[in-house]
This record gives sequence, structure tokens and C-alpha cells, in this order.
Amino acid sequence: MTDIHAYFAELEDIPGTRVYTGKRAREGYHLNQFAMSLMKADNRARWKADEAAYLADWHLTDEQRKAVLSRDYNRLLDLGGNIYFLAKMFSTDGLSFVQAVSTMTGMSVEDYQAMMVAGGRSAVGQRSIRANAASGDNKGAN
Amino acid sequence: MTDIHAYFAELEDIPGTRVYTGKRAREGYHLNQFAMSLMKADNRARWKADEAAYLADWHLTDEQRKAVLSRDYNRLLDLGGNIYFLAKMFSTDGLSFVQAVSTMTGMSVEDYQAMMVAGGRSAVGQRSIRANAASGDNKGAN
Amino acid sequence: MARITAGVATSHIPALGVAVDLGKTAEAYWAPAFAGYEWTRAWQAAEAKPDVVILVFNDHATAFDMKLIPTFAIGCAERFVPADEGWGPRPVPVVEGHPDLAWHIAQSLILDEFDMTIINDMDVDHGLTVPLSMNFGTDAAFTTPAAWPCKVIPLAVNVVTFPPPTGNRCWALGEAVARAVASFPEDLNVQIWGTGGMSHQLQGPRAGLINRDWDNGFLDGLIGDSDRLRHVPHIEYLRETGSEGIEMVMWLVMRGALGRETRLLHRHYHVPASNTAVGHIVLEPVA
Amino acid sequence: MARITAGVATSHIPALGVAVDLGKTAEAYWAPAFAGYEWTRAWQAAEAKPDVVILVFNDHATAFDMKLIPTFAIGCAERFVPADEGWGPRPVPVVEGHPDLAWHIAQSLILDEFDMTIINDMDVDHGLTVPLSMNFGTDAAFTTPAAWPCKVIPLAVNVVTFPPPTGNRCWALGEAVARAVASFPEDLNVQIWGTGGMSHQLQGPRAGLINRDWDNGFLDGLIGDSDRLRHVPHIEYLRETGSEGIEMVMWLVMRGALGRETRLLHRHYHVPASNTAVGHIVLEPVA
Ligand SMILES: [Fe+3]
Ligand SMILES: [Fe+3]
Repeated sequence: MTDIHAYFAELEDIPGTRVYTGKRAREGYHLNQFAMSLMKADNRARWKADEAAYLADWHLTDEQRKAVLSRDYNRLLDLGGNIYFLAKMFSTDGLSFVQAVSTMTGMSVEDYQAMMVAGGRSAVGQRSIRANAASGDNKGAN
Repeated sequence: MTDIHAYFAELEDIPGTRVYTGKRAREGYHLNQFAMSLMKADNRARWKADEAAYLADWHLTDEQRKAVLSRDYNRLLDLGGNIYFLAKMFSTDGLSFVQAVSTMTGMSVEDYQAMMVAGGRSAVGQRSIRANAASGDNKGAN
Repeated sequence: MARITAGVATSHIPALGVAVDLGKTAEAYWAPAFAGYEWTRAWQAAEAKPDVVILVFNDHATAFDMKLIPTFAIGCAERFVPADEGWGPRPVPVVEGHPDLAWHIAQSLILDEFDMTIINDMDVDHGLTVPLSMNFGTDAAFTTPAAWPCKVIPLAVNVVTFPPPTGNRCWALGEAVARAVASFPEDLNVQIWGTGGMSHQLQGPRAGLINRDWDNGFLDGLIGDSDRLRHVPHIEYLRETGSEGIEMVMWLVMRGALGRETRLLHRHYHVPASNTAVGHIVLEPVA
Repeated sequence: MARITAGVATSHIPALGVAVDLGKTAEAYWAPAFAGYEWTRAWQAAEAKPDVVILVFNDHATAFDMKLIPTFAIGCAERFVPADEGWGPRPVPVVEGHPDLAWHIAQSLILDEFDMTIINDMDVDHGLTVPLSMNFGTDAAFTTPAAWPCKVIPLAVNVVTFPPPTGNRCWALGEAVARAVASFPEDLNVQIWGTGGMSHQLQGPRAGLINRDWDNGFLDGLIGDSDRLRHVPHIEYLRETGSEGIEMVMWLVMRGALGRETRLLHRHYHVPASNTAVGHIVLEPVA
């Protein structure tokens, strides 16, 4: 069978990517459950009225709370957020997936959309942090 | 692999026993979900205040409704009830498992308890409806 | 006897559903994505006419939150209501189940040593309803029909929390589904659909990744008698097609159910739809 | 490295929990049932001292209703609260989980092609708390300790809606759990418990069935290097030990996790407790 340690080590070797492993799911449990609560219209209304007050009901870490309030999605991924759960947040803000996702890439929405129309981001140089380091190619590392 | 048709046919061959198959689970879905609702104190209070009114909220068949109101547990097993769900009903009535179970055997609680202390019901003649029929032994058939 | 007559795979991109629901399928941006489904819609309506579709999909934090994560869950309910994913449910028909066949498959799979979760109540998200929109209806505007033309058995696979089931396990599940269908006594025309994919990454600095070559190689691998896709490790999907490209393991359930060899009926690939590559293939089993 | 040091099996009869909670364990009716656990309690406290127990049990329409029926579910939460089964929760400590090991096992099992449901929030019923009451505590009155002396990973098996997993699948799950534990880097003393059974039927005219010979043959079969129990079909449990005797398939998860051969440390059998035969065995793996 698969060596579980090797399996999870490899998942951390992809540039610019946070695979939603059990470790992240644990860290992000309350964060994702908070986001899920925004599926209900009543909760969305309370959230929009006073975000900080709404968050007080949820066991988030201070870092998670700060990243939620500032809509720092890359940071939220680092802190255990999963994109399908975080989507409840940016949908409530009226953002599409393209708009929200582009904020994580450091590109403007327009540039990101132009990249997609041109065929998307190439996998070249984006497959492995280790391989990039070995070849001296740092593009997209981490 | 197991022949599924033979597997389920055999489950129907045990005297005095209703195995909780998918078929029964479908038939008893709302019945069992109704019983489950009695896990909550508020629901128990409403149920005790007016059983028929409480049942009106649940999609039971007329036969199920009648068997619930008359506490006919063998009939409820025939109509898709599962004993762990039905237990919410008899617990709400203040009956123990021994008391409720004895009502299904046609024995008094005292006789049933005496049987258990004496070592319980023997499996002899209780294993197979078909085998009993073949041997002319009808004891406990069906 | 019930029999699996065809396999369909398709992306289940939510934006495609939105384009259908807002009547935008003919717009320049969307038209090429939808064009590739015209053959399929005509074939479904005129020729294929399934009685039941076993629809392999994943829930996207809709019916399941983080309290409970089933690896394989099969929907045995009478009906499944399109979910409110946060902006109201899609204006599409309720999905009618086939509880007789669904329970039969669930029970067969458990006897066949698959550790299924049985679901009797579930709202279904875009992962399930968008493929229905792409396959059914006959007019050029992709108008949603008043009712779906067949019953649907949802088969939900966890591809969100790692690890998802292995490709081998998905393929084996498909094989077991085919055995289960074959032992159902009623005469039913059953299709199996795999959904999700192709290349896409919705998160992080690498978002927007698309790998046209890999995706097309994957489509190639579904055709004929090769089983090489069965052994593709998760890490390869992630590196080559993006973190959400892992959804393609669900296509292997479909492929496994078609047996030793498949024949290609139709194929379509387009980039982009929103963040994603659109892939679609229609296969039939070679007896 | 974590290692499985012992296997314990025991009935999880709710009435035994009630006897503990009401201080009736010394009454004439109950004393012989409890007597057989005295050896185990002394051994657990003085010698065995597990860090973690993987506790295989079934939910009895408590945490799960008919909406969702997982075949195998593993509890990965920080803690599990004793459930209110309709007459208030048992007055026993909260059950502390071991999320690190639980997630590790869950993920290993999925990679090993078991289709686990991961649970992050679950109240636990008598199926889980009664075995804790029977194993832990040191005084003759079976007083419940202020806290359970170890962490617990609940592993819930569906044995209510047919079909449950096959005996072979349960045994194989145990083997896979052992592999998963062996690959956990921390040094932990882990036990695995199988619960439920023995003979009992709680429903219908045949209720009250007890089969002392079959039960004792089953206990015999757990000892040594035989794997004959692996292949006992469901129908045999039902015919011979009553409709609820099927719970014994959960003991096979424990047996499978102990490897090729076991050695008997302790054994106990008593009839009746309420409607049920009480069975209990303590085994260790033979390296
Ligand atoms: Fe998806
Ligand atoms: Fe039990």
C-alpha cells in the first residue's frame, strides 16, 4: 500500500498550492464551519450587519479572525480554510469565483481573465517546489 | 461475491424475526424518523399531550399510525419499524427494553424474565421456517 | 435485467449552470463550451433515452459540512431537491431518484465489500445539476426542460478532504456498480456519468492552471481497453491539472463500470469556462 | 512507534450501564455479570495502561438517524459527549479523543482502500460508554472514575440496517487499522476493543434467544491462529444468536487487528443481563 508519510510529503511539494489535508481540515474546522453558516440567509444578514460580532460566536484563532475580516484568502488557506467553504464568504460579498480566485494570484481580475482566455496558467515550472529548487528555477516556489 | 437475492431470501427464513433490510427501512422511513423525534424533551411533551395531533405532522400510513397509537410492536416491525427507533416510543412510555420486548413474544413480563434467568429462549426449532416446515415442526413458524 | 448502456463524463462547472439559467449560452464567451454538448443532447433525446442515470459527483460544501465526510455515499431517496448554494436554488426541476435500484446497488456494494454510506435525504448542488443541464433538453438555447427525462441515483465521492479514494478504488467501485446493476431484475436502460474536472485550480498563487495536453491524454485513456488511468496517483492529478483536477478520479468510477473495453461516441474539450477546462466524453461498453 | 498491545471484546448492554449508574452492581441479579470484569479492571489499571483505545461499536439510533447510514465511521474529534438517549445522558465523563492518531488512521485506511466516513462531531451512546464503565475504575462497586484514563477513538460500524459489512470486511478493516497504527510515529500503547453481542434478539416473537454453545464457540474462535470466524455468514449469526447477535461482526475488527495469532488473557460469559448474554474476552497478539 501507499506510504502515507511520502504521500503527504508530496502534497506539500506543489508550488502555490495548499492541498486540503486532514491536518488543514483540523486547523480550519471552526473557520470552515463559520463560512458554512453563511449558506443561511438569516446568518448572512447578521454577518453583514456586524462581522466582528458574528465572528465572536465562532472559535476562530486571532489570526483566522484577522484574515477573515481582511478577506486575505491566501492566508485563510494557510490557516486551514478550504476554498469551497471560503466561497460562502466571497459569495456573500457578491464576488464570483473568478474575482475571488484572482485575488490569490497577485493578478488583477482583468489580467487573470485574459490569462484564462489565452489557455490558462501553464504547468511548466509549477509542478514541484523541489524540482524547481534543484534546477535553480524559483518561479512560483512555495 | 454473495448472491444478493439468496442473501435476502435467507433473511426472511428466520421464525418470529423481521430483519431490518433496506426494503423495511424504506417502508418504515417516516415511522422511524417520527420515533427518533422523541429523543428531544420538547417533542416528548408535545407527543404526550396529544399523540394523534403529533402524528399528523409525520407522513405515516394509516396502518402505521394505528399500530403506533395501539403500541402494537410486532405490527410496527412488519410495517418497517426498527427496534432501536421504536425504543424511543416505549422509553417515552416509561417501559424498559425487557418490558417492551416481552409484549412481542406473547409472554407476560414475569414469564419472559423467568425464561431469561433460566438461560433464555433456545435456538432449537427456531432457526429456519423452511426447515421447520420440511420437518413438520411448525413451532414458531413465521 | 438492468444494463449499463453508456458512460458520460463531463465537467460540472457552476458557471455553465449560471449561463444556462440566465440564457447566456449563445454568448460568444460561452457558445464554444456549449457547442460540444449539442451532439450529446440530440443523442440522449433521440437514441440513448436512459431510464436511470447513476450520477457520480461530489458535494462542494453544500449537503455535507466538516462534521461528516463520507468517502462514497449513495442517494436512495425518492427525490433530491436542488440546493441553495447561497444565492437561491438553481431554477431546475427536482431530481427524481430510483429508490428500488439505488437500495439494490447500495446493498450489493456493501455485500461486495464497499463501505458505502446510504443517504436518504440530501440536497444536490451544481456538481449534480449542471451535468443534467448539459445533457438534457433539445432546443438550441439550452432551455431547461420542465422535468428531467429520467431518474437519477446520486453517488457522491469525497474529493475535497484529502485523501480522496484512490483511482484504483474508484475504478473498482465502477466495476462493482456494474455487477450490482446486472443483478437487478427489472429491465432498465442505465447510464453512468462521471463528473468534475478537467484541469482547474481554484486556490492560491497557482490558481488558473490548465493542462490541455494532460487532459486530452486522460480523455484518450478512457477509450479502448487500456486500464492505465486506474493507476495514476493523486499527486499526478494535482501537479498536472491543479488542486481541483483531482475531481477526475470520479470519471474512473464511470470508466470502471463500462467493463474491459469502451468505444468512443463523442468527445469535446474547450478552454476556458470561468477558471476551468471543459471536458466531455460519451462512451459505450464494447460487449 | 504506536503499537496494538491488546484486544478486548465485551457486550455493551445498556442495562449494565444503568446498573453502574444506579450503584446496583453488587445486587444478586447483576453481581455475576460484573464479577467477570474484575480481572480486567485490575489488569487495565495496573498493567495494561493503554494510552489510546480504538473502540469499535455501533450507534443505536442516537447520533445517526435514517437520513444517513455510514458503514464505517471514524471519530476524529477532540472529544465526544455521552448522548442523551431519551432519559438524560449517562453520568460518565466526556470521552477524550485522539485527533492526531484518529486522522492518521482515517487517512491511512482511505489510502488502503477502505471507504471511511470521517466524523468530527458525534455524541456517543451506551454502545461506546458501557464498555468504558466495564473496563475502567478500580473499586469493587464499579464507581465511575472522574475521568477516563485514556483517549478513545470511536469506530462506528453499521449493524442496524442490512446488510452490515461482511465478517471478512470487518476482519480486513482490523488488519488495516493495525497497519495504520504501526505507521504512526509517536510511541503509543494502543488497544482495540470490539463491542456488542453476544446472543440477543430484541424484537418479535423469537425475542430472548440465547445460544450459549454458539457464543462460547465464537469466543474459542478468537483465540489462537484460526481465521474461521472471518468466514461466518451473517445468516448464521442471525439464526444462531438472534437478530441483534449480528453485532459480533464488530469483534472481528478487533480480532483482525491482533494479527495472525492471539493468546487468551481472560474470558467471561454470563446469562442473562436483561435480554442478553454477556460475553467478554481479553487477548494479546502473539508476535
Ligand atoms: Fe466540482
Ligand atoms: Fe448494541
